Amino acid sequence: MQATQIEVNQIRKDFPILLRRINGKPLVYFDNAATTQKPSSVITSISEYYTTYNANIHRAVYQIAEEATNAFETTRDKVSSFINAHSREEIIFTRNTTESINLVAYSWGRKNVGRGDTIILSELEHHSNIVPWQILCQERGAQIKYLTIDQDGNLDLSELESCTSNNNVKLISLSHMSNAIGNIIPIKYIVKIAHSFGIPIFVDGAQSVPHLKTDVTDIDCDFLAFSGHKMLGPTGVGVLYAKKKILEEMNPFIGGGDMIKEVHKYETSYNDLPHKFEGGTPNIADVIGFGKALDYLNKIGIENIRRHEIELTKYALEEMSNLKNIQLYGSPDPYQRGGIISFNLGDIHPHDLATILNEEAIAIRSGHHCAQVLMEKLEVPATSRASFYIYNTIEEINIFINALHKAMRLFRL
Amino acid sequence: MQATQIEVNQIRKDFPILLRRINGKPLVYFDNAATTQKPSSVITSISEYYTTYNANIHRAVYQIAEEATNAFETTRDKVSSFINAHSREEIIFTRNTTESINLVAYSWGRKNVGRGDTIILSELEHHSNIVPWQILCQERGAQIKYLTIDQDGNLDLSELESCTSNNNVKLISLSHMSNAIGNIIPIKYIVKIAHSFGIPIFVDGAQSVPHLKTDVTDIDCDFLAFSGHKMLGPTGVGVLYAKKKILEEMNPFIGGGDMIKEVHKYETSYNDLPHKFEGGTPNIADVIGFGKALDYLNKIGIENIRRHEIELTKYALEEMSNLKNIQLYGSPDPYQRGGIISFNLGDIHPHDLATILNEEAIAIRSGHHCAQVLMEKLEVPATSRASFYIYNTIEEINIFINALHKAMRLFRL
Amino acid sequence: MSDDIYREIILDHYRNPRNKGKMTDADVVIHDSNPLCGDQIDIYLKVKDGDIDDIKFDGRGCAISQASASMLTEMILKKPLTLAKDISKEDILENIGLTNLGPARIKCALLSLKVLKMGMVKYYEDKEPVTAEKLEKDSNLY
Amino acid sequence: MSDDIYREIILDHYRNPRNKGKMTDADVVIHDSNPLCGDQIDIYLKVKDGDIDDIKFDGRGCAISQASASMLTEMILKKPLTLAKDISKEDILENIGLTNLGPARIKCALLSLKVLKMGMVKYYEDKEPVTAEKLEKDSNLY
Ligand SMILES: Cc1ncc(COP(=O)(O)O)c(C=O)c1O
Ligand SMILES: Cc1ncc(COP(=O)(O)O)c(C=O)c1O
Repeated sequence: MQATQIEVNQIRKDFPILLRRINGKPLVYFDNAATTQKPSSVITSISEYYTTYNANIHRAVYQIAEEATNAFETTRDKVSSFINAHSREEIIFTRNTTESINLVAYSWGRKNVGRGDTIILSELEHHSNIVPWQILCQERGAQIKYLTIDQDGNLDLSELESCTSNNNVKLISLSHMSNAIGNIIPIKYIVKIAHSFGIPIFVDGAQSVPHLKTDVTDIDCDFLAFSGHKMLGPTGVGVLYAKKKILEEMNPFIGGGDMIKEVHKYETSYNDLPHKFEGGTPNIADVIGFGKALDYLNKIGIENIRRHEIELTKYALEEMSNLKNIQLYGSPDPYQRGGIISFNLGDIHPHDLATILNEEAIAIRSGHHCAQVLMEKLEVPATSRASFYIYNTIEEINIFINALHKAMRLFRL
Repeated sequence: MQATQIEVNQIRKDFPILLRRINGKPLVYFDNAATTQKPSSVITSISEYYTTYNANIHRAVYQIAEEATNAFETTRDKVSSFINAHSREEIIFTRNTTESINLVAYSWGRKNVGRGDTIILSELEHHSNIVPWQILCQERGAQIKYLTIDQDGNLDLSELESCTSNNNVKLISLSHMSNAIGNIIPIKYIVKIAHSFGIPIFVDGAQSVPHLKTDVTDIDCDFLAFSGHKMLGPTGVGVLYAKKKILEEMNPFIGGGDMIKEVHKYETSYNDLPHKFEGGTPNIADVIGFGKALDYLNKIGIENIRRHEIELTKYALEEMSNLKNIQLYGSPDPYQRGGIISFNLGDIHPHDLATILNEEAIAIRSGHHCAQVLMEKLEVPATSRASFYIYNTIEEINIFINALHKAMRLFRL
Repeated sequence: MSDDIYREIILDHYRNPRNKGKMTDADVVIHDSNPLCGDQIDIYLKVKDGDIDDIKFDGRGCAISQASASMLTEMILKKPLTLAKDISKEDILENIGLTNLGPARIKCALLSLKVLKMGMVKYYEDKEPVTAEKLEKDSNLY
Repeated sequence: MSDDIYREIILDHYRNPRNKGKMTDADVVIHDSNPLCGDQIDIYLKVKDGDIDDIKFDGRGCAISQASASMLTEMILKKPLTLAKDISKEDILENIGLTNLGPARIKCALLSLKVLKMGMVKYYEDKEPVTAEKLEKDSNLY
């Protein structure tokens, strides 16, 4: 056993929901790509906030408001160092990845994308990284171009240069890790190419930031979005990172309290970064809770998390590939993907499979995973998806494999 | 004692933060217009969610996801009946009042407001009900007109007809209760006038919904926005109510997962109401918590809350008006205002007053209260503001009055 | 419980759906999908003297949605189109023998009924204005 | 503690601010406000041979921000403009005798220093490009 290895049994004790039983059996939670479970430290920090220092932040001088402001802003520092941003001013709190992408589509997009321009996405994208750009392009008479993928779900990088060398390309927006099939794209390489043509790049990090070391200074992306709830944090907190220079040039998005410097009847000056993009009372308690999630991840170490997930994924892929009638999607190489396994089992529809697995207390996701463009490409209406995190174990994968056998029996496969 | 009277001492036991001590003295929380404290039932419901059934909603078939979906959607039903909407489809969850207003400014505004058009606001508005319209008007070449107020902060209703009869008026957006000075406007009357000219009306209910019975069917407003955190709920949850017909005609705002029906590479169809306006993973835990806040308010009874606040306000206004050098803002009639008292004491700047009060463990707000247009009108840079809710008492007001005396001594007034 | 759900008859309708396919000369074609899970159903209707002379469904989805659509077509074929509005959720669930589905899976079972009801409304709105006799206002319509 | 904060000297500078008012022939005028509380400060500077020949401040705000601005003007008048960059937060807090302010009130105390530093930068940028001699790169600039 390596010194750095994850002590899963120790970790499991920090997640009270793992004591939950469904149909008398302990919950096996394999839907981590949708949202993760939360450690006690996160849950407690929220109660603690409400029971001892709940107050609206930024504009009050009394003590509990200062405590709240301080705790809230401390999370910003933690986020900034978690992704190695240059400055805390580059960290904007939103509700989720989706809002982060929309913020940029509205504020940056309306200013920089016009008739005839192109935005480049890929066939791997989540709906949240498609629809905002469709709306923008429709409004502006611009168009979307999709980088295509091969059989294994890998991006066809040969297209990249010819696509990006086009003068009209205004932005490339790509998911670092596919939430539907787990493939990881070579983001640093893509950023380099994009920048060589002067094109900014938006990274949808909803799946990558929770599972892969993400260093925005190293990657040099222009924008990065991710969701706290997918990395042990509470629901209701997202992050938008963007380079300071870009944020400074962007118009505000949500107008209202806290994002202004001075409001007059007919004109208004805006607050400094990052507040300019945070109008209205923020989700104070959950941002504070998200800070505790980052503490927890730092304690475990993101590289250790990655190593643990590769181990689980390797084992699961091996075991699953022995099943008759199984169709596995995505890269066969566990190092080229996250802990996300998408599959179909004979003609069992994923919803039916999920129902059968639920009786064994196994929570997997079934459906299009908000990636209908990818489903069209794979020529399936839906897949089943099991996705892992730090508290999952080899034993749980065994339970899962057994349940797949049961499903095959029920469907006479 | 009336049967319906509020049992404050009983209620106080439900709010754990009231056990907090500052400088050895029990917290007197008088900043309820900024955000309210939370009862144990709300705080517990959040922990309970994370410890027993945390899961992403709407798209999964396993049990905890169904439990989460069910709890989340139950809050929508509760909100719908709390404000007496026609249907649950008219209830959109946002982050806060600010986002609700921006949603309408973007989605409805971009479609319906053009060059030369007018939006009517009043001098009482919160920045969140000014800035989104300024941004819209700037983009569209439209303009804002402000209804003016008199000495006591009451709207000059004589202007209303002449303003609204103008053909170019596309929307009237008014705060039902001023957060800065507490004045309540005759919203039903205004809606009637507006509708007689065919103009839709947006009600900023951030202050009114927590404190006054609000019946959208009776008021007949077209839009209503409010924030859960100002009515015992967690931070991170806002509501937009709008008439179904209007919502149906509006374009989506935040594009992404959950708000779509089908996504294809180049075109997308949107989900049914209310989901069309809720892109991305929502703030699940806090929406569930907000449902518990509504249960709590319903148990107490909003009319009883109002009665209690009038009693406190009456007493506080009487005691305060005895102070030498005091300047009180807003209506002198406690029935014409909410439990919000804005004032200045001699030449003591509000921030200095708040600092002095903080030493007595009293939390009041000082500043412009996100209402700089109103401050300009009142010709003060800032005021001090004490605002009450169900757990506040006459004894706390006495402590507050004593602290005001201490401040006067310190400032040699 | 899943032994309960995935009985022989469901699997039979899933694997050998009745009245499945497209229709080129339909009087009404209606499409809908379940945005939450991606199930899709098209229903094609041929109407003669107010009766459903022919019905086909096409689509994709889970065993429950497909079997339920298949059974629904059998149930309604050659019956008056307006009968659609009288079919309740409970009728469907009983017909397919699934009365204890969770809320998410219930939507699968009911998608075809929803589409059929939309088809009925569309047919009458296309042909002639909806009249009280033809189509009483029914809160159960969707 | 508030006895500590609102000492006679603070109240005196608050009620009788030194160098308060406008200046019509200033070389630099700088305005800033504290968005969190609405305090506003304008600083007017008259510069001669690199020295602050005259300084005025105008604005509104709490006793702390106003007294601190008043004291700052006394501190810097007739001194080299570049001295502004060497004044630290701690210098200000010590000068006004308030070393234990909470984070919100610290901003009040430091607003005038921030404006003065902005004024220095603006002066040199307007007059001539910033050179290493005149204005060493200083991380403490704001
Ligand atoms: C009248 C009014 N409108 C809007 C708002 C903004 O509310 P939020 O900060 O929750 O978006 C407030 C809260 O301060 C308010 O009092
Ligand atoms: C790759 C990717 N992008 C975007 C999203 C949207 O995240 P959220 O729902 O938190 O906005 C997700 C989550 O499902 C995702 O996996």
